[in-house]
Amino acid sequence: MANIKIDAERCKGCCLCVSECPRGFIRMSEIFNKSGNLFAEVTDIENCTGCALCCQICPDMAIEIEGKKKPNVPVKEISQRRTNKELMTKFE
Amino acid sequence: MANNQTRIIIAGFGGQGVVLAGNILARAAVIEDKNVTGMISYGAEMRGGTANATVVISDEKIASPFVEVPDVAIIMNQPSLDKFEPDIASGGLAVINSTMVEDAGSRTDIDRVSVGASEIANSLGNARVANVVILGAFIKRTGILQPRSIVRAIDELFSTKKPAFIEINTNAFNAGYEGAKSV
Amino acid sequence: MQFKRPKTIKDTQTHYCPGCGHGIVHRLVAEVIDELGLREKTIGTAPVGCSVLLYNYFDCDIIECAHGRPPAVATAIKRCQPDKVVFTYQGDGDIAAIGTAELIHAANRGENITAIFVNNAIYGMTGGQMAPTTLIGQKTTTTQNGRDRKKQGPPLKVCELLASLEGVAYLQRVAVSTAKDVIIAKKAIKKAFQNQLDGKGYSLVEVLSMCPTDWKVTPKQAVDFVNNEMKAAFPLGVYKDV
Amino acid sequence: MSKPSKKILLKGNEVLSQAAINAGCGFFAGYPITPQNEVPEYLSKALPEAGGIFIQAESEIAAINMLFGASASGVRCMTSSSSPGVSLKQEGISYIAAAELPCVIVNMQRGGPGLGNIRAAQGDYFQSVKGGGHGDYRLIVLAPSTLQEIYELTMNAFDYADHYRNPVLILGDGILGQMAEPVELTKYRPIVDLPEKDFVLDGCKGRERRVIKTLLLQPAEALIEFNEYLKKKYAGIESELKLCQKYRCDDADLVVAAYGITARIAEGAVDMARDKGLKVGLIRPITLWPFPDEDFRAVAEQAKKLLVVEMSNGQMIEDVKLSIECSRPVEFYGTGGGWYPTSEKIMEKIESVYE
Repeated sequence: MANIKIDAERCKGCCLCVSECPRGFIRMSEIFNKSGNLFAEVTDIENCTGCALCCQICPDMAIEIEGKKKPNVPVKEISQRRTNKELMTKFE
Repeated sequence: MANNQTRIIIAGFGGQGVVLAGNILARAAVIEDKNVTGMISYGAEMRGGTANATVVISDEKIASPFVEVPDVAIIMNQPSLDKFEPDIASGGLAVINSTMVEDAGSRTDIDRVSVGASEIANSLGNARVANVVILGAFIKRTGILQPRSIVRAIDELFSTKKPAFIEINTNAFNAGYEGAKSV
Repeated sequence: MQFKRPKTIKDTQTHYCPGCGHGIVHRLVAEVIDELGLREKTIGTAPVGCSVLLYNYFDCDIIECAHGRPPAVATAIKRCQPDKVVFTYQGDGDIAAIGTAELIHAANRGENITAIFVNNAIYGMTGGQMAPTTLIGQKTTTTQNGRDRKKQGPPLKVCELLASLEGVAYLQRVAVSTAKDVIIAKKAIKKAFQNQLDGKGYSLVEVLSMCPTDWKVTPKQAVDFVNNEMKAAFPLGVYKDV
Repeated sequence: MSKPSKKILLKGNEVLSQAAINAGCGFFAGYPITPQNEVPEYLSKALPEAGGIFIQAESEIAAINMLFGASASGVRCMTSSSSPGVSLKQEGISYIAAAELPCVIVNMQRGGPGLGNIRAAQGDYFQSVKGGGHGDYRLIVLAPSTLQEIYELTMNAFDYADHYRNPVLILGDGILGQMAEPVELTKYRPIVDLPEKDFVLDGCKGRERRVIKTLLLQPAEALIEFNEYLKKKYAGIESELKLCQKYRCDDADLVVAAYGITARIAEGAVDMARDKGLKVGLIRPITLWPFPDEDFRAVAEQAKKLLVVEMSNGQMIEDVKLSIECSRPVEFYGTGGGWYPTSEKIMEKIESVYE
């Protein structure tokens, strides 16, 4: 697992991280932050590999990673279990 | 509302349609041949942040288009209420979107009317018509313009570019008109 | 793996719209400044346009310039203080319309500065008018039926234009529409700063970026527009490296 | 309900654009700047539809130089900008004034100096009426205060430009540009004699060649003579074209002087003062150059004092003092930096200076 943190108050809800996450572990909140935006949340911190692609694309510098540990489940298995595509269709 | 003049401020988040709401009100006033001025606060930021529109409606000539002390504040969210409640004229009115406002304020010398504008808009199938829902509550309470003028203004605004929006906005207005509650 | 906000970026939320690419480019420039240890010797120039406020976010010396004039201002600063690092940060209107003269002449003189050019094919701050880099057929508030090659000409290609100038040391066009592109963009920006340290001359990185608000699309659609339309009109790659 | 209104709701910038089209403007060039963007946006669509030409220039400098060419081609033409952009145009304006080419320039003023802000201001009065660019030239400067007046004065501006062969500046501000108000779009009718454009460069087929130039090196007296001529021309305009409006001035002890949006706010203050029994009036210059000095002198004969109100630190006040030759005390109330005065604040000032 990676020690990933999304700053809900910095997030403006653009969703770019949602489509960038290769494992589909990011979704948008159902409540608003103080600025009136839905914000990004990590659904499966345990299995986040810390690839930081979400950090790369985030225009608001709202995502940070502070080191990582080994994931509980092998990466290969995670990607087979849930795909980004499946999760995206849920949003559309 | 001295000198037959009503000074209105409409405030909310950018994207909540405060400018459109002001536009509808101003057009309805023109339909009734009243004098009217409309202004939006314009800024560098395009989306997000807070936005407000001011409309002055009068039977007589309007000197200043500015609204320092509104007779009516149409409030779409909590930060806007916090910001504008202190400015409302004594004996004035706050029209409140109760979905987005938890604390309706502390002034005892103003009237309040509330409507669950965002909730009603959602139930109508488009969260973005909350601005027109709240106009319904405003017109119901004040009667400063006739409902049919608002409906005609909606028609004028959308008929050329987005005719599909006429129906939902008209429904939104009616729902707000019916759903207004005194607080 | 660690990923932290760079030190050269202040801890404040930007005023940019959701999904705007400026925030990403700001971060990359700040990361490079951090990694090369330049924060205390850097002077940045702010343009006119959405990024006019960049001094609110960069924690280094910044001078705000008149519209289109950053290359001229940067030229003077660098000439007066050759041991400092000077970068310009300009949008498409600033660099490729009102400031074309300043751009071309600073580049042609081979000023030893680093230029970051954010190309989002539109005027953002004034509300979505045609930019010199607006694509053929792209609708803006001043090209309401789409840009017409016969009336407004084709989009102006800054890297291709500058490639023929002898004073130019390095030109690369990158994008920030996917994480992979962002990683490449970072390398290009780093090289553009390293060139200045090595005294190589004028280095410019053009960054294809998103403007969901004025393109009137969602952030996701904006990313698709960069990937599908902009990259076709403005091919990515190195245009000059001497 | 009363019969349907003939008026339609438009923003000031849109009213101005439509007026230009109705007056036969055939060419517009401009560069985006807030708060006048609705002008190029409106004209980019509506002007070509009306048979005109719209160009988004690469800079203000380019835009004003495009007008130089359009006007030399005999086309009614306009450019629009806001304070920092108008500063950039000054070089071109000087050339156009020197070439005696008609054109209309719009300045929807914003806060300054420098990049300032995008709120409304009246800090460009000096720039507008005292020159701005280099050399001894004058602009006719019109200052509307309602949207209906923007409509009418914009159409008139093209007439004055053609009649006097001189650039005309419409001096508005961010509020007038951005606010919406009902306007009746009346039909365009020329208000002055429009001479034949015998300066147009359209190829010298069947006539002597024409040259438009502003460099006058030889003979040595050429520029002196030209400046003598300009002096007479400007004196002629001054004798003919001074527009002014007075409100409740007849018995006024205190007369408020203001132009543009500020005059309209001041009118509210004058009414408040009258309600309290204070004899207060308003004088509003509509042409800022030529400045309606006789009207000011007439008002000063009656009034004990004048109060100038501006959205600046005090610019028009100098012309007011000059006009009345300092025969009365002139007080000042101003709001600089892109902030507007309220009727209430002006009323406070009236009460503090009223005798």
